[in-house]
Amino acid sequence: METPLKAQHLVIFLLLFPLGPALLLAAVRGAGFRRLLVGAGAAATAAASVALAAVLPSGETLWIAFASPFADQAVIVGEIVVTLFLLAACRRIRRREAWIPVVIAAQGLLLGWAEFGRDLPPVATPLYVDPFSALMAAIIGIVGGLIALYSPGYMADHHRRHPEEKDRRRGFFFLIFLFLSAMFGVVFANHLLWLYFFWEITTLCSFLMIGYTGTEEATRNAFRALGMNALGGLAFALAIVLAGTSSSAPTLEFARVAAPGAALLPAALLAFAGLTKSAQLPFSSWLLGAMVAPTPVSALLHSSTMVKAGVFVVVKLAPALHGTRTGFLLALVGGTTFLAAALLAVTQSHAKRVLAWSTVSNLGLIVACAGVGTPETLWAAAMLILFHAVAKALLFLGVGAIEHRVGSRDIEDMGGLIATRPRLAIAMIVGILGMFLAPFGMLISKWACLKALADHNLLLAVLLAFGSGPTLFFWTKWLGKLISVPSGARASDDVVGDERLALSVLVLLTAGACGLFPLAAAWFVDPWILGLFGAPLALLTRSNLLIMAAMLGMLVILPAISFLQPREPRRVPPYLAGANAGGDAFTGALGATHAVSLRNYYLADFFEENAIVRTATGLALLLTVGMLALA
Amino acid sequence: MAFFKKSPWLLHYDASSCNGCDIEVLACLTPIYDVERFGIVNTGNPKHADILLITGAVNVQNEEIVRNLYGQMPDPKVVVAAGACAMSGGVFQDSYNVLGGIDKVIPVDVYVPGCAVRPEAIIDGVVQSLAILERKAAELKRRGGSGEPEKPS
Amino acid sequence: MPHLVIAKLLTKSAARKPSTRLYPAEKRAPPKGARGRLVMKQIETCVFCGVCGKKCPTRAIAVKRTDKTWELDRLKCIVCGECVEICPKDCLAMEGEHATAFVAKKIETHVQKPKPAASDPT
Amino acid sequence: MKTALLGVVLWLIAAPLVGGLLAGADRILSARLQGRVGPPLLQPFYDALKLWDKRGGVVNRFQNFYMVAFFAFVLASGAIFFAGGDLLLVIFALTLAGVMLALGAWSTHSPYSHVGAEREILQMMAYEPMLLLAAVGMYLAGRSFHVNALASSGIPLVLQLPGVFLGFLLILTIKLRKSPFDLSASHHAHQELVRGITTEYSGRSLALFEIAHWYENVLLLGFVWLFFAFNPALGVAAALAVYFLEVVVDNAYARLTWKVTVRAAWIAAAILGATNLAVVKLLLR
Amino acid sequence: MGQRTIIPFGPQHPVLPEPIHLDLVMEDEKVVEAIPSIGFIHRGLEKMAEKKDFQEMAYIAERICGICSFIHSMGYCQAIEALLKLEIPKRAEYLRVIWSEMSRIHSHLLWLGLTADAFGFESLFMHSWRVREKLLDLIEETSGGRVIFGVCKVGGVRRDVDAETLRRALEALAALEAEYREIAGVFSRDASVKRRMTGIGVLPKEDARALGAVGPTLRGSGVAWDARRLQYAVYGELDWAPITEEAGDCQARCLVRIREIFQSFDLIRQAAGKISDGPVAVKVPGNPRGEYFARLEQPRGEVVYYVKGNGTKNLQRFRVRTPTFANLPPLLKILQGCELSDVPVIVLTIDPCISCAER
Repeated sequence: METPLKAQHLVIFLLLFPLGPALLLAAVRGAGFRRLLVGAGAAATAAASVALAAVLPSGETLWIAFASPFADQAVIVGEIVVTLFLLAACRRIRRREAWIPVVIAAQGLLLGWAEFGRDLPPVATPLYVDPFSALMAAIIGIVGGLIALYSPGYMADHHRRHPEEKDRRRGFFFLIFLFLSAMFGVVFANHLLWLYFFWEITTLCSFLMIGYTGTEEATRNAFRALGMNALGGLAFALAIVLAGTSSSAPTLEFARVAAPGAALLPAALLAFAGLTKSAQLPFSSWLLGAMVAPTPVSALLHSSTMVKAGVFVVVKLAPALHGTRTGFLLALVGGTTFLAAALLAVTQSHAKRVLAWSTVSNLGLIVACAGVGTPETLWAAAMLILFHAVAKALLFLGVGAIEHRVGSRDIEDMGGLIATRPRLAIAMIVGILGMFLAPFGMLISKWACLKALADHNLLLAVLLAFGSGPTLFFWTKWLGKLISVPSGARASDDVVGDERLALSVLVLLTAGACGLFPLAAAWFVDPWILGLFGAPLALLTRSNLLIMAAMLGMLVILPAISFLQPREPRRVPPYLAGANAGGDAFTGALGATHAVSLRNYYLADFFEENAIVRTATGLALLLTVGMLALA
Repeated sequence: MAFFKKSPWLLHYDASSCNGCDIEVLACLTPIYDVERFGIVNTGNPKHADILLITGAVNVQNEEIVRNLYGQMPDPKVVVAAGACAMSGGVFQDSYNVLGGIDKVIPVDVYVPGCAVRPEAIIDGVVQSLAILERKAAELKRRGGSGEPEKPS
Repeated sequence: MPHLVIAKLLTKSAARKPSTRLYPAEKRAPPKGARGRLVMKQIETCVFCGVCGKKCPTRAIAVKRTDKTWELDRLKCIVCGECVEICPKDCLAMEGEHATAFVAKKIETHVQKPKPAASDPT
Repeated sequence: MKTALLGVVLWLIAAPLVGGLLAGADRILSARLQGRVGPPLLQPFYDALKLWDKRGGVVNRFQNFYMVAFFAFVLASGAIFFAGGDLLLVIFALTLAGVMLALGAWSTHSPYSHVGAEREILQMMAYEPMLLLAAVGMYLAGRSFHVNALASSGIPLVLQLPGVFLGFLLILTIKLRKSPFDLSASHHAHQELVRGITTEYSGRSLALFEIAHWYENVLLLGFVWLFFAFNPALGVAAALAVYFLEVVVDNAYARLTWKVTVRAAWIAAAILGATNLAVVKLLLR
Repeated sequence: MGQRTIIPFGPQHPVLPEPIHLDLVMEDEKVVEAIPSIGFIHRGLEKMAEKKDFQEMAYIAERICGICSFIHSMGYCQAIEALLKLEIPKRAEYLRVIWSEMSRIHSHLLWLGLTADAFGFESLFMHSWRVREKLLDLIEETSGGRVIFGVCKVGGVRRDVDAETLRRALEALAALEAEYREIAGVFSRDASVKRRMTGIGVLPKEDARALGAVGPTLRGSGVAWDARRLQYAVYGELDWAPITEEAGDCQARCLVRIREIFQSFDLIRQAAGKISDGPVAVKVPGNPRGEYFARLEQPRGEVVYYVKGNGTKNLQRFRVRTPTFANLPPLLKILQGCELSDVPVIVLTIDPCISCAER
């Protein structure tokens, strides 16, 4: 197949270009120059990813031949370096964690054997792009670019607030761009060894970033993340060993066709690796721990992109797993995670933990969709990835900005934000609306999902129905907190500078994704599904689109109408059982005057966190083991 | 239109009464008297109420609360003072802690005598207050609704 | 555990006529001896001794011997009936009917006409 | 298309009339069960018209927007339903309406509204699974998510989905705001929440709430009707019967707590709903 | 964080017909702390004894509370009569017992209704009050007032009840009892009612004693104390025993009251059977001097009237220790850790009478 030159160049540009800013940033100390570099690097990356989407011929998969032997050797050297680096980092482990270097070493040995001990045929096209990869690349380029743009301001503020921490910002920005490069690699790699290499780099970045602050807690959480991802890495290495034989090169090829028998096991192992990377139960705990990292890291690695690499690979495996018992169990792992994580999100008041559980929950849904693997569910999975990436990045960055203005990440401290910091509040509201409410993004995907599951997997449909309740609960109560207006609330400092730009663009993107999602579907997802299954999918009927558009329109028009009311109604203080003492203060017991104090419900004694974690982790563990055993 | 007459919603407040009138107010809601026949509902929320039905001699601690409740009721509204205490302080008028009738605090439209006031008398009083409510509603409409709420005298 | 225990009671109630007394459309005669309202039965025989006023726990009754007036402030009256019991001339009476509500505050005044004359019921 | 439009117009005009009359009948029936006479049949209309003339007050200028939005989305969800549209979209629009209502209560920063709002979304969390499963059940039995297809399929849904129907009746009690599940905005005064969600609403916005509730009731009865749509007349009779059954239940139960509500609704969804779905899936398809 | 919801529960609150304030400090809906604020119905009633004639005070004592009105006036009169060493006629004593038992039934029925409404069982509230109205008719027929009886005075009672009226009253009571039995059945058997009361607001026996609970609140925790055992009036001549329940929860307190209503029906029947003819009042000689306190059993529990006279027509001191006042400490104890939706139910099961407590 002939490759249009331009797209191929863009792919290689995306792979290599971020390394430039990465190396420069590792060397640069000055804040101004750093900002400039980050801005330019982010802009170029984003532009290239958009350009790639634009030039990619609709619906086609481009195979990119890359005949240079240097590339393969560079990858091998890189793998060795990464493994050695990780082993060296394990100096600081505790006794309980002694298994981690063992797993990493085992990975290395397996890989070494696959690489040198066996005679594998060369891979002709180590890279490829299909519409789904292009969509992923656009997400990484744009969202990743925006998060990078947001970071210098945030990190400067972070270090002002924490003078006790060592300033390792040079390393930080190096890792950010290194990570972007690796993510593009994950998305474009066809050669499994390459994919593994990029995969391991993301693990490395995540490990270093979680440990950024250098506190004891951060270090322990970093090792927990490393350990779990190393398990995934081991499965990955096994998959490579099994997938590559003397007759077939180790590529993702095996995953593109329904694979009975031998090909199922590598698929299951890769799916296992995907589960660890996307923090599915029973591995979710590392993602919660990862929330100690600076907020841009949480946004970039732990919600919008890196954890998506896990589900991305799982989605890629869908054709191989479709209709198998392994696929069924994989879907159940996702479904269980979806429900359990949603329940757990209800019990949290720490904003980043809520976001983390909701991320886990949404990734669970995507895994469930991939496990079922019908055109409809894959359509839903791709749309979920898109909406989630945009809205979640917005939410994380919003929480980061709030943290630096309000001084807290606790949702309870965000009361009245709409009155005190309207811009930030609107950013958060748009993000939250995008996450769960009709007619916005996520809900469209859920709608598609439920329809598909009703046909193909009733059990998952039931899990989905049950999970949607708590999802609604925890988002709505957060929303309620943001929009409640205490009397006498005054506007104060809102967002500034880079943060404002990044947040504004993300707000527009989220809104755009919600309003213009049919375009995204038509541009990327529908062609991809067509290419995958050879049959078009008409999920979005005209009448339904019309209804959704009408609902969206109502949401826009209604505020306008209600603010056009002829006269301001009489203002009265809230009902306080007659004990009003001006504004929303009341005369309480013993003659004391209290201001109204309201706390959301967390149902901690109803949804017992430990019990849910234990049960769901146990169940997911059983399912995961079953999934591998049945493969 | 005369819908105030057909749907008067009550707010009952006990501004330090002995309970005698209060249980008679509640008795009005129950099967034997059933004021829901007239569309009367005991709302329990000043913001939903049209009629403030108030019992008891106002004591010092209740003064502000009565004002608050009255202030939170949307216009048009009427006040019915039920029972001797609400009218004048009744048997407690001489006490050091009692201000006297409700009209010492907020304007009263209808006085309902009795100690304790009988349910029938309460019905009479509320029915009388409806005409006043209608009048106030018409007045409000005439002023085009832009006017200030009525100031307590 | 038993559910719908009240069902029998509800069914009976629905089948029966409601137990509501349709006041004010239908007025029930109050029981004999009920204390509804205090009335000045016959001002003619009143001797203006003022005992009723003195005995009244709420000082609702004012008797002015010089003007030959007997005044009742209904806002204060607690219908205890003490005055009725104490009246030496049996001028006062307790009626079963309750006193009606009123809009304007007023003192009920009864003046004894100097010569044979009817009472002034205002 | 024409019938869809007719459905929407009918919904917009007739639903509040029917809903108001039902509310009036509800109040009379309740009164009779309690041995009282009760209000006139048209009482709900009197109430709404009175509220319309009332000079409402607000705690802040945002709160009325949410109420208007609630009203609008209730109308929208009914419009989708009676135009014969997608059942899932009906549910999502209804959920959106519910969220708007809760947000309105939150916006006021008032203690009783706050508790009302929290309870409202607790209730939504309780009934959402069963509602979605009901839609899925109808899809499995009637082979479509579209109301018009389900209605014209001639399939006796209620016979295939008896469990789902029972579960739906349970959550219907929550949605109709009837005892034992009238937690967030009791229509009886004597509750710990004063009026919960509507505490801070007065005048026209309160009237909107009442009217939206009539609309909502009709829509929910529409769901009931759909179970019996193979015989439209029977469907209407069944919807009315269910409504009056709910009134009787309202009068025959104490109000339960939110924990019991969530548990009951989820257990119903898990046992009645899911089992029924499984049976339909295994036996009928 | 440490942020908690604080709800101003009252003074104006539909659940509380009377104003009292509680700061309910909550986490989710769990009440962590309940801090009361009282005084909204304080009318300075005891101090009025210094201004009012001791005979007039009977009217004021009756208006301590409009629900337990009769027993308040009866207790006050008993205390004064003791100071005056006044022997009142037997018939008056019997009539007092009959009226005080009627007042107990009326109070308990009222309570049953309010409790039903507190747990959202509106029709049960309506039916309780429907039945109660029939009793109020009897009270009005015999005493002249519906809730403020106004029949007790120092030296006896102000009016007699003729034999014919008493006979009709007994017939009516029998019919009433049959109707009441149905309602009592709902309270004691219905599943949803049990769900709202069983195991809620448990007051263990030791706590009930230590915190000084009285009345059904005490007896619901298994302590068999009833002030009527002091045999005031003619209770010594009637056959009865205090009613107790062991569980100490809301359900137990409810059951105590339910059974007490039946007991009151029985006591009225017994008293009406034993009543003898004769005068109903004696003349009051002079003014009270010395101190005394009378203990009686009200529907809500034991009440104490302390009177101190100095030989003038005004009392020097009048003090009432009302049952609700005694039951407030146990209430605050059992409110801790309950759910918001149980607050009204728990508050009601001590049968609070704020106007008693604050006077």
